[in-house]
Amino acid sequence: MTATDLPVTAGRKLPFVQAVPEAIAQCMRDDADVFLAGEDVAVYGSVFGTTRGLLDEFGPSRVLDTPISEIAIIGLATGAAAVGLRPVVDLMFMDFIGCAMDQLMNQLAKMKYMFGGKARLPVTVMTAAGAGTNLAAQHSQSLEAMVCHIPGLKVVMPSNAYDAKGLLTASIRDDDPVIFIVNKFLLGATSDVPVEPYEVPLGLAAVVRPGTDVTVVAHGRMVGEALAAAEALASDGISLEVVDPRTLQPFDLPTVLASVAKTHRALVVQESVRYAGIGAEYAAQIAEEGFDELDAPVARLGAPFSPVPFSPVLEQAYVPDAARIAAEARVLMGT
Amino acid sequence: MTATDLPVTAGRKLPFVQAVPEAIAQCMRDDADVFLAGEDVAVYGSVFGTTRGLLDEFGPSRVLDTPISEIAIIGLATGAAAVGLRPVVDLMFMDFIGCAMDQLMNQLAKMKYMFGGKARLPVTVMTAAGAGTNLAAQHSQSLEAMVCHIPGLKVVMPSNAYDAKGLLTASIRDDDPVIFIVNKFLLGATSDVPVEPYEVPLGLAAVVRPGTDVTVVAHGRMVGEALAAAEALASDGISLEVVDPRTLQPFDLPTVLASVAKTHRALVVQESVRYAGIGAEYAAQIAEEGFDELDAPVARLGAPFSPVPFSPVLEQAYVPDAARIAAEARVLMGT
Amino acid sequence: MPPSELAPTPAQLVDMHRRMARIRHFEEEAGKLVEGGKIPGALHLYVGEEAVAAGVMVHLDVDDQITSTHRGHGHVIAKGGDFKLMYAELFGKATGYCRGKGGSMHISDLDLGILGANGIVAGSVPIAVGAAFANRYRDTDRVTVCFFGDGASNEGAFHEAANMAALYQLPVVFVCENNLYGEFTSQPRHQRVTDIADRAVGYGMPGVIADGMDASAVFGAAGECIARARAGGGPSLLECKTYRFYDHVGVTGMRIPYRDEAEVDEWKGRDPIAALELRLVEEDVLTADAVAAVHQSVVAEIADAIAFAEASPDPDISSLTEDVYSNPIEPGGVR
Amino acid sequence: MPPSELAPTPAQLVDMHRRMARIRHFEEEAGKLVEGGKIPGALHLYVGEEAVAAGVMVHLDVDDQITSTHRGHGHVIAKGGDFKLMYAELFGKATGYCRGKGGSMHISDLDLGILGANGIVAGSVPIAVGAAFANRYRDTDRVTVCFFGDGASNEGAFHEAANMAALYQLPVVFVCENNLYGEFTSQPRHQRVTDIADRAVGYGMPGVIADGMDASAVFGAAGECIARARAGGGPSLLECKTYRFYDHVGVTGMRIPYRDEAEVDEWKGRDPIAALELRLVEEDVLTADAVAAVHQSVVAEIADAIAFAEASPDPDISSLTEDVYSNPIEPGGVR
Ligand SMILES: Cc1ncc(C[n+]2csc(CCOP(=O)(O)OP(=O)(O)O)c2C)c(N)n1
Ligand SMILES: Cc1ncc(C[n+]2csc(CCOP(=O)(O)OP(=O)(O)O)c2C)c(N)n1
Ligand SMILES: [Mg+2]
Ligand SMILES: [Mg+2]
Repeated sequence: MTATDLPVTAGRKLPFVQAVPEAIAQCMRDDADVFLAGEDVAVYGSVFGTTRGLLDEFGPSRVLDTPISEIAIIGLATGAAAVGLRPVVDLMFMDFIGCAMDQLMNQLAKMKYMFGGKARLPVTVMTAAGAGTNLAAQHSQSLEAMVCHIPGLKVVMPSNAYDAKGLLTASIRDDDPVIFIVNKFLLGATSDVPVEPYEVPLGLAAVVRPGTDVTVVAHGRMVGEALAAAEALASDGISLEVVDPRTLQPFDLPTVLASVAKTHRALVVQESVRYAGIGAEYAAQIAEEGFDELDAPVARLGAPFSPVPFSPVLEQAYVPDAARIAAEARVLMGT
Repeated sequence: MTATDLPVTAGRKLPFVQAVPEAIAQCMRDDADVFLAGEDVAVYGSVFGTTRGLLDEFGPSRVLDTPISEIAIIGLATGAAAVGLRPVVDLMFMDFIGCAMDQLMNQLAKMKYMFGGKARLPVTVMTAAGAGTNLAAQHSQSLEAMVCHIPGLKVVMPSNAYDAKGLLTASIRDDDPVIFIVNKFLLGATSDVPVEPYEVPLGLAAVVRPGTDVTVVAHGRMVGEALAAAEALASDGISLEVVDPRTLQPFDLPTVLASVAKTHRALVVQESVRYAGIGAEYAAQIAEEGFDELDAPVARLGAPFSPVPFSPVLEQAYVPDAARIAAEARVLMGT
Repeated sequence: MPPSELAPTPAQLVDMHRRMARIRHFEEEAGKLVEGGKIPGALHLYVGEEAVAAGVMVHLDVDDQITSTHRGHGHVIAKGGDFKLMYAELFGKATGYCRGKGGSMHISDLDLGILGANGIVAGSVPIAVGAAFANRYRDTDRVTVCFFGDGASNEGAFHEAANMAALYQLPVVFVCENNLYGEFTSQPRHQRVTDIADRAVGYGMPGVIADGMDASAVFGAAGECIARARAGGGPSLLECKTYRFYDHVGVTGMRIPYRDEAEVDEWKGRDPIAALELRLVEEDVLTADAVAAVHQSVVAEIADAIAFAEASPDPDISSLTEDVYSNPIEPGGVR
Repeated sequence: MPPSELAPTPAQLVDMHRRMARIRHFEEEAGKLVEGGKIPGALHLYVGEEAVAAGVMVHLDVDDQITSTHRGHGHVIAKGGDFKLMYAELFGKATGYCRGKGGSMHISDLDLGILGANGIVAGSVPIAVGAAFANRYRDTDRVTVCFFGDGASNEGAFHEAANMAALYQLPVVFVCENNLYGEFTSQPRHQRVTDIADRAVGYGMPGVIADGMDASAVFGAAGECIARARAGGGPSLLECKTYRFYDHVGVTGMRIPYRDEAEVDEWKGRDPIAALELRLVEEDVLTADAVAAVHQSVVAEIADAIAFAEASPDPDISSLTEDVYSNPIEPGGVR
């Protein structure tokens, strides 16, 4: 299956922030086993607005506000899934994942394996990553590398409203635990989103802009920055191909390699801290499997090795952007 | 400073498990601000034996058994350090790090930065990683990649008793939070360990076996496996150079690059899950900075993408070993 | 709460006795096998605490769930676990409950409503709350019982789960097996309270204490808590005062003294099985011969089970990476 | 515990009043600045809760420590925080308390014994225990006060820290600011208990309730708890019933209704500053003019501070990666 087989859009524009609750609502209508729980997801509709309206439609037995208890939230999902439900739970800011990390990595992710395969754990954990909103070190992190390192989890991160709805639908319907990461900077971004339910298959990257000179592998907010860089470089005759893995684990290496076979250069971009970021895995895989295709070392862009600063000027320097992507691409091209 | 400047050994053999408490004891004698806390580190001397004898020498006000409360243990260290002490705390199995992850990543690691630099947080967190002891999925993980991704922490992992004492001494004396990872499989391994206090500098890799054909970058238990592979291949005329980063973050790239400049081939070996493991970062850095030196793609070895199984036969197949390292090296050599 | 007036019928006494004898012999044999080096890894034996598992489980149906701990064999047996599959799992064999992937600390059978032993202290407490939530969500009258230790009551996971269960008034019973030690740390050295049941008031649920060496006392107290939960009356915290006769791990452990011989002897003098048998015979429920016959049949069954386990094959290496996912994804999104 | 008999002297009443007025005006102006888009990020205003900070802090010395929350300005001000450095930090300027790296949620001054505001709910509770440990370790009579909310009392971090503090009998006072909401979830919707002080019994420490709208009541209760801690009598849990006049974030928030206007009005009718001023004048402690003069001087000081902050420079980009480590390591182990 390739990106071009995806359902065509129905011409309706919808912002990311509304694509998320639409996916949840459609899954809840379809399947009485789906419920939603998290801090302020019910009455308030989430601090991000990503669950607004769901309490009204589904009522308090299926849409639950929880105490501020991240351990218990993931435990709730794990236990409920182990006896047959299909929980969707929200961890609000991804920075809070540390509070629940044991339940995520040692319980939810490992239960099936430890029990010799008997458990089925269709849990979706939603959480919001990303900097750029002046919320400082504990409310701005992109921690996808941590969860990608945990066998038993799957990890997705949409870069636009269309993928958000389709990936979330696929995540909820999937029989394994999926970490669904929203980049909070993208919440207002609008795209064509079909009204009917659809899935963006897990594990399938998208070539979001074809090009010939450099393959830029970017996810989340960095996809938009990569597209902007591509636009900027186009006038200089440098053509970027932008590939969005969409599912961060497992990684769709074949799609990326096909691109590299064309461009012979790769730049991996991530918003998170570069050191030991998921981009290192992508770069390593590309180099391992695409070595003979590469005319230059795989380049990586990411945040410097520091917490996320509060000051807007520092934060802007912290997050990779189109200009830095373009500059790296130029270096790769030797221009 | 290079590896050869390190203090010479005094000819005394000491097992790893005794090198650890010797380092702690010497630091505690030197500095009244050093204390030790953790689950069963006092009366029992740790389930691994790595704190045995310390209660007797230093008494219960400096060597404390804690409740089973990993969050509180890291909080204890962070708060005590912030007001001037130099805590050493033990998290027992590294698998339990998920319980304390918020305190580690959002508090201890970020406090200095968030406060604009004022805090000094000389905390050492000891923990035991590694498979091979038939303890299954929740007592066998090597999770160094997770902590290496967190700015504000430093991460070390000795591969032998000499480095254990020297790195732990350096960690305790260092003014930043250091995660000191013991591989439990190595606890019985003996090496020459000087009686007097000494430091193995943080951030300095060691070339543990010189060679000419392939640079093997390995840490923890994998160093011994790499040395065994080197021994096995030597008779076939394949010469491995084994480099042990010792400090996993920051990574001593210059030492590794110097080796690759000689061998033109690199194999990165880790015991942990390969996907998004720290080896991906090392491989990516080597490829970025050493691209022109490389005759082959940087290869990586690690555990497959599954939890650690209990069954001894499965566990043995899970953990990379000398045979697999030798086989990979042969592939790199094209033989 | 006043002591329960609920008393077991003669048939229930016999039932409990049989469960307790099954646990005792299973554990004694397992202890021999691990000391003899025939079972790999670590075993946490339940000997001495049998009255708790039996007194609780006699109230449960196969559709009710339990969650358990690292000291889980007794719970699994009392809930109906199969000796053959249990021993095979302890041996790490392909025929074991977890296909050899779990071992002692993860021995489990979802079909019997056993949501795991658990290697993470208190790790299963939030999971129990999730299962209870699912039972209520589906409008069943199933009850979930969560076993955990005195040491576990100091974990944040316990706190969050207890609060959530009380808030949602879920059908769960928290059974704290207070055996006076968390590993090697006595209760007064890990918490300041004497009665863990006192914590219940902080969550707004009943707190009950039972003599965990007396199957009838556990029967009564557990029966009331379980009936209340089944009737929609919400969760309870039941503390059973008990004692483990052997070391924290294995039979004799490392022989580092951390508890008084006199204390051990005193508690051994309160052997719950001997006490129950005295009563069974005194009250003419069973003859001494009938009691002996119970033991004989269990011993015979165990010999068979061990033979089965020993004769069973090791798992095939190909199973190493199976059971990680229900819906594995091939690279490129293809299933 | 019976209500405290400790009463403030007239001078202490005046002192508390001044602290409360300083908080109120600081917050009102900060609220305007954030609503006007002049302060980036999120502010959690303390207006309405001033009596708690003032009633506690009047007992503390600069050498005593506090830990605080996301709603931390009031604590910092009452502990002696400098308006200029505070506003500068809220603006993200180089002259701010955290060099612009922290912002509202991390505003802090270790020199004043302020171990951070904290963006992680309950994240600072274990840190307070660590500070208290250090104070006792060094044989000082310093006390640490830990502020946290009703919502935070459901976090595992609170539980572990409270248990550890009680076990070690540390000089710490846990002050729960129960403002009846955790974000948008009312207390009865996040926990089943009415009095959070009831949780104290589960840790073996005194639990005390005070009217958080009455500075004298807080003074009395806090004074006793702090004196007990200072005298070696161990920790206490002090619950102050209070209310925030504005939204969870900012002044008016998103205007999604989650609390009754009537409820808000009722609590505003109990304004702690108005109540204290009534008493000050009635008891002839201050004239109405003297009260007005307090406000005038604070207002003037604030205008200056805001001018200072606005005129201050943004941080230099070069500071982005400073302050991560006390002992930064260059690659290759060189410092
Ligand atoms: C999170 C975590 N911390 C520490 C341990 C190590 N550990 C295993 S059992 C145990 C003691 C548990 O005590 P308790 O809950 O009283 O149960 P008991 O062993 O007495 O049955 C500890 C500390 C663990 N397995 N998980
Ligand atoms: C671990 C964590 N979970 C969730 C949040 C999001 N959050 C910020 S403030 C808040 C409410 C805190 O309530 P409470 O402790 O009562 O303090 P209050 O805001 O009422 O002062 C929440 C849920 C967070 N910052 N940290
Ligand atoms: Mg115990
Ligand atoms: Mg509150």
